[in-house]
Amino acid sequence: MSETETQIPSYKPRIVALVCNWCTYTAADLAGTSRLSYPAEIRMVRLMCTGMIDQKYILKAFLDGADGVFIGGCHPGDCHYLDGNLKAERRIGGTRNLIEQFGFYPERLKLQWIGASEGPEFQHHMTEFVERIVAMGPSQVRDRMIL
Amino acid sequence: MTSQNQPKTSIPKIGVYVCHCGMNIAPKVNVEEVAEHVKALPHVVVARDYKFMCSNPGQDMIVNDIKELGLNRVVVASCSPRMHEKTFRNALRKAGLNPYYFQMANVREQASWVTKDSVEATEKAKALVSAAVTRVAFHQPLLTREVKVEKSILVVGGGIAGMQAALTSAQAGYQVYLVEREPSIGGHMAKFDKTFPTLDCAACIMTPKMVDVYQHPNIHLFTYSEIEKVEGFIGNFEVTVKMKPRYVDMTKCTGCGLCMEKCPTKKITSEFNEGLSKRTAIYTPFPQAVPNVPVIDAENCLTLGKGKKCGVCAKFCESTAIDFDQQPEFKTVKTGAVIVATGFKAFDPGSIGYYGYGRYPEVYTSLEFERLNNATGPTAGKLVMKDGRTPQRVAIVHCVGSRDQRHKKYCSRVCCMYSMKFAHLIHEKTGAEVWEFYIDIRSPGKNYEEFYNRVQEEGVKFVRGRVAEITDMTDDPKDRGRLTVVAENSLTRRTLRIPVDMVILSVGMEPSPGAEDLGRLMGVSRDADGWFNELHAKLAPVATPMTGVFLAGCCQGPKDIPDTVAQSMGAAGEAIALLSKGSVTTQAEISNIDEDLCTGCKSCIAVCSYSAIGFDEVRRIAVVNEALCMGCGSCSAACLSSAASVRHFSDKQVMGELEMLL
Amino acid sequence: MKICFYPGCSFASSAGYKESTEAVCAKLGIELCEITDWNCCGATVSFGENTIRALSLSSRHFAIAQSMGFSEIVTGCNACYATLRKAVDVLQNDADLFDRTKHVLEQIGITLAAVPTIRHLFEIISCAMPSAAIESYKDVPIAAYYGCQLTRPHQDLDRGDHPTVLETFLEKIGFTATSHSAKTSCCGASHAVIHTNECRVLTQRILREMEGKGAKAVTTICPLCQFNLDQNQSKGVGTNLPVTYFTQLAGLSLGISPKELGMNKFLVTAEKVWTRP
Amino acid sequence: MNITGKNNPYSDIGKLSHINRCIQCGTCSGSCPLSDKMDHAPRELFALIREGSYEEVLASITPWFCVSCYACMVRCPKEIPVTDLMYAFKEKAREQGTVPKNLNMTDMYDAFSKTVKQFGRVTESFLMGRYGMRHPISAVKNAPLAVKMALRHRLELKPQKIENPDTITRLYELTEKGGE
Ligand SMILES: Cc1cc2nc3c(=O)[nH]c(=O)nc-3n(C[C@H](O)[C@H](O)[C@H](O)COP(=O)(O)OP(=O)(O)OC[C@H]3O[C@@H](n4cnc5c(N)ncnc54)[C@H](O)[C@@H]3O)c2cc1C
Ligand SMILES: Cc1cc2nc3c(=O)[nH]c(=O)nc-3n(C[C@H](O)[C@H](O)[C@H](O)COP(=O)(O)OP(=O)(O)OC[C@H]3O[C@@H](n4cnc5c(N)ncnc54)[C@H](O)[C@@H]3O)c2cc1C
Ligand code: SF4
Ligand code: SF4
Ligand code: SF4
Ligand code: SF4
Ligand code: SF4
Ligand code: SF4
Ligand code: SF4
Ligand code: SF4
Repeated sequence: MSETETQIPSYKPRIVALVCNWCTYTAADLAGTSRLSYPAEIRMVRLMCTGMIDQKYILKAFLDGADGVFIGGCHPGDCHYLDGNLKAERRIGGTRNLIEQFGFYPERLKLQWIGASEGPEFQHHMTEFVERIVAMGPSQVRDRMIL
Repeated sequence: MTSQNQPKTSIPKIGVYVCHCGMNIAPKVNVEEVAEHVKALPHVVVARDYKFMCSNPGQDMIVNDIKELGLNRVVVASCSPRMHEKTFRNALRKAGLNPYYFQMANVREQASWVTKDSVEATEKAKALVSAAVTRVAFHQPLLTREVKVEKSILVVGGGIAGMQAALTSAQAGYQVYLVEREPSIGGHMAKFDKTFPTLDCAACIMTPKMVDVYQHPNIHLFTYSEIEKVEGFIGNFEVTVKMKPRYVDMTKCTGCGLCMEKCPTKKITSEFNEGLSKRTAIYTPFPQAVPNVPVIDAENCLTLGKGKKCGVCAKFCESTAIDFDQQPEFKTVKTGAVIVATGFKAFDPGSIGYYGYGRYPEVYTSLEFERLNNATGPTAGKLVMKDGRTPQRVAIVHCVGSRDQRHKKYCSRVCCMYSMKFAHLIHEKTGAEVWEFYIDIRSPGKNYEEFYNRVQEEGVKFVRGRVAEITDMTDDPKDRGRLTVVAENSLTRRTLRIPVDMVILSVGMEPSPGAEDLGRLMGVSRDADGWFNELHAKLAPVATPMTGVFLAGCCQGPKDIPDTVAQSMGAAGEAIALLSKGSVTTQAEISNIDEDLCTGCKSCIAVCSYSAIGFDEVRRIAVVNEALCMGCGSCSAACLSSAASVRHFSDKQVMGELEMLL
Repeated sequence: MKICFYPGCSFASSAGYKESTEAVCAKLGIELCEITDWNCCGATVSFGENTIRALSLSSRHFAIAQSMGFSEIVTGCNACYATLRKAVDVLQNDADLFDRTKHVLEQIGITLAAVPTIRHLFEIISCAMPSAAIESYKDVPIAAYYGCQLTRPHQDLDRGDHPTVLETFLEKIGFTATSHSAKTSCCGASHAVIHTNECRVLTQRILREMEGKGAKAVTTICPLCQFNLDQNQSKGVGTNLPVTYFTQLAGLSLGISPKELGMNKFLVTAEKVWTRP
Repeated sequence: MNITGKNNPYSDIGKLSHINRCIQCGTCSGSCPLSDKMDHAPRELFALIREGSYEEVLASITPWFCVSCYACMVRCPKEIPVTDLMYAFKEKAREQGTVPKNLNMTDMYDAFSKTVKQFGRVTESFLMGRYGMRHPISAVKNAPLAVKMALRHRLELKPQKIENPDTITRLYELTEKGGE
């Protein structure tokens, strides 16, 4: 562990967040308007619903070098499209197994419900996720993989 | 298949505009550097930075560049697309370009405002803008469609909010359906005697309005009814209303009231009088009820609920209006827009043990007090204690259940004002000494502070301190039987133990029960406290994220009558504005199934929550019903053949963006 | 049933709490296993002095109880109950303080592995009491006094204001419970000896409320409450209410003699509780 | 000075940051049985903290009058752990030596603490004796009560102690400086 720490003192992880327009993206806007800062490593893609997240998006992100993928949607019952979030939850369970088969730690993929009014929660989860990924160190699978 | 499927013809020529947003983006994000950075990306023809992109000169800059440089794609790096996407799409439209050739990078909410370090913010902005540039190259022109709309409006909830929305809409010539779940319309305001700050009589305003609603030719009233099902979409909702059995035939009843007089079941707690009086099993909630047709409370009726032979009401009813065999009826109405006006429920203070509500008879809630004070209430408006005596000293306790993290953390906004209304009325009617215990007096409204001053001058004793306890423990034996209110006067720093005869708890507001289910039916989300979410706190306070559904009154958050009425008229205005053209534009971001790729596996059909995908048995492929599709993308994620995809969210577009972010 | 019992410093010298607890437990088949060589929990003093010390004083019992094979500690004193629960709360929620406490205990040769559940003797006895009482005292209205720290701050045994568990218990064992409003009003016990005059106002308010609402006697669940309410009446509060322990009333109801229950030790004599007219 | 600020030397007072939420409503003071005996109402201590007047708070007699009844804590509408803060103020005052002088209560606390340190347990009579040495008047006033107690066999004259009181003495010494 200490080895990794000394090896890469200023390790900046690469993280993408795939979030739904109605809840988590709105929460991110709220975090913005409330000036709640969080690590700059979070790069967000706005989708209409977590239910539209295809497994291949996640896999593509990891293969392109992401150290972490965060997925944010509405709390169960609050989905703008009724239950897209629940469909996403089921699908992402499967995606975890899939990325594990590729050699990525499933902990690098996180699904979290963040409601539209939860600006501080957004900040909290972003910070925590970045901390988690930093602690895990850079994803080395891609480098080892022969593509 | 449709014109939306045109292959892209031209080579992308992209213009990028980085906004300073005054001081909001620029000092944190180095906007020149960002613009410089993206110039190097493929297809970028021009990249500029400017102080306010959303201003007219900013938009003109885009229009000119499109015309002069022949741009066919535009990226604006500024605020959230939730704020200004429409603005810039319109600019493209103005320049003759399809508005979907546009992408926004949110470098304000996601970079400048939330990143501490300026270098990091700039780097993040570069990534976000680059991603937008990559994405926009894959954009396709999309067309929207015009759909005919139903020129009618459904209002849910018949309090002052719903009544006003119904009247305004009806006056504009629209057919209105007003659904109220209680036997009568009127809501909370019908329970009041006087209203602040003018102290005008509530009944004098309410009663004529209720009659207007009832008699208006354009308003169809469903009382004792609830929403059962909502289908369809903006402009074309189909709503099923469940009419609960009244056991009284509305068409026959003359409202003579004989049945109520004769009904032997007389000891049922009156909901309208907040439990302070009794009613019969067949009843109207209050004498001025609209419609003035009683209902039978089946649970308590001897015939219906207890299986006994009574039928007294039927025997006395000369119009033979009583019908014990009535069943629930369902009626489906077509409506273009919906206004939700389901109001609030008063907080139940029973859960605050130290206020002794329910334990000490002389501790009242504010709504109980409204009835006590009302000329049509249980005491005919005489302010007396349960034993008939006139109180000598009364305490009013502010913020009960509000501003309290254990209960409701928000301020309920009306209780300061109605508390002072009570203080004035008690003082005027009984001459009793009134003590008001408050944390802060919140009186921000026209003539509200003046009302506070007036009540102060009447000699009401204001104590700045939240009440710590209400007890019947006394220090002085001669106060036995009275209540003692314990509070710190935070201005003198003394703990007061004031013996009083009556205590009124100024309870706050909470969302009306059933709001959760209704929200689900309507597709309207609620905030952490349970109030319905408006589309935008400042710019769209009556619209909801569900197009075609609007909010009025307290269902959106605590407010007083003037604000409720203003919002109701606003909601009616929005609904009218939406429907007046006769048609609405549908969204372009809907699912599209590529016939050549579809294998007919039906996975998409199984996941679509809107039943928007049908199956073409001849060609054995899935087909999207564009009128029903909401664009959620569940089908595209489920489709293993990459046949289904939502327009504007194609794999190429999303993955292109992803690639540039990493 | 075996329970791990923490008596606390005031238990033995209290007015019959020890005698009645032992007698009632014997009758109910409850075996009191006293924590071996227990020490003072530090009461309200230690937490205001030094958090680690307070935690260590309490945790010594946690470790000993565990080595005796118990995961639950029972105490009959509200102050001990509150102090031990506070320690449990802190240790469960603060890993750093847990480690530091553990470290201190290691140096006195004790291993702290886990924290127990803390329960009040009242919970145990009220569950174990048979509902059909042997003797009935329906004509003796009793005011139940909970004191502050049974229901506060946790409010999990019953609500913080106007709880009812003790009344239910009284009715179950054959007494009549007086309804009154001083159940959880603070009597100032821990300051009573030093700030006699200040605290007398509090005790006076409580006792007068009880007597005013028709109580003939009081029952308590804590030696400090008992002592404070009892002794203040000898100082001119103006009431005459014997202050019993709930275990003594349970004992009477089970047919144990007042003497055996230590009911001769009160400052306000209690004959009227058991004397039949 | 920001309550949670890095350069606030008092920021280690337990749960201090909760005070930011206080709306000065007075529920705590109104609930407090001994508020009138305190030099500041509990509420005022929080206002003083926000002013930055830590010295005044840590020299106040208020925390020493707190009897831990928890009435304030369960009622505070902002869920501020008032009682816990009282403990934290006392601990900090002790640590930095600003415990109010000439206060009966602090003497009692000392007597209590010394007794536990020496014997591992407290015995009321012994504790009162220890306290009485510094407060002879109080001792005299309480003498009649002591006699009554003795007559009812409730006065333990021999101090109770644990088998090996040295352990507790050692525990006291080990924790002298917060367990380091
Ligand atoms: C004690 C008290 C005193 C007040 N005094 C004043 C005052 O003096 N001046 C002032 O300006 N304001 C006053 N107010 C505030 C005032 O009551 C509100 O502003 C006003 O009543 C809000 O009207 P509304 O129509 O939004 O809600 P409501 O009056 O609550 O009406 C909502 C209606 O919707 C119905 N409904 C609810 N759910 C459904 C459903 N699912 N389906 C069908 N129908 C449903 C309800 O039955 C009800 O009829 C006072 C409030 C209180 C608590
Ligand atoms: C310091 C300050 C900070 C505020 N901050 C906030 C905030 O953070 N959030 C918030 O919600 N609210 C805030 N407000 C309140 C907010 O400013 C008002 O609610 C809002 O601006 C009102 O808009 P308006 O259009 O009614 O009035 P105005 O903004 O005053 O617009 C009136 C317009 O009419 C024009 N005009 C006036 N007379 C005539 C005439 N005779 N003929 C033609 N034109 C005329 C004026 O030139 C002006 O352009 C703040 C107010 C102040 C003073
Ligand atoms: S139901 Fe018959 S008796 Fe009753 S009010 Fe109507 S008409 Fe009169
Ligand atoms: S049948 Fe029912 S409603 Fe009619 S009079 Fe009898 S009890 Fe009343
Ligand atoms: S309006 Fe006044 S009484 Fe009501 S919650 Fe707000 S501050 Fe409290
Ligand atoms: S005038 Fe403005 S600042 Fe003053 S109380 Fe009213 S809202 Fe607050
Ligand atoms: S999931 Fe894809 S392949 Fe299967 S029917 Fe739907 S569109 Fe066709
Ligand atoms: S995008 Fe959503 S609503 Fe549209 S067809 Fe696909 S699953 Fe159904
Ligand atoms: S009760 Fe809570 S919010 Fe009110 S003054 Fe006390 S600490 Fe502050
Ligand atoms: S816990 Fe302390 S500060 Fe709080 S009310 Fe009780 S005595 Fe007062």
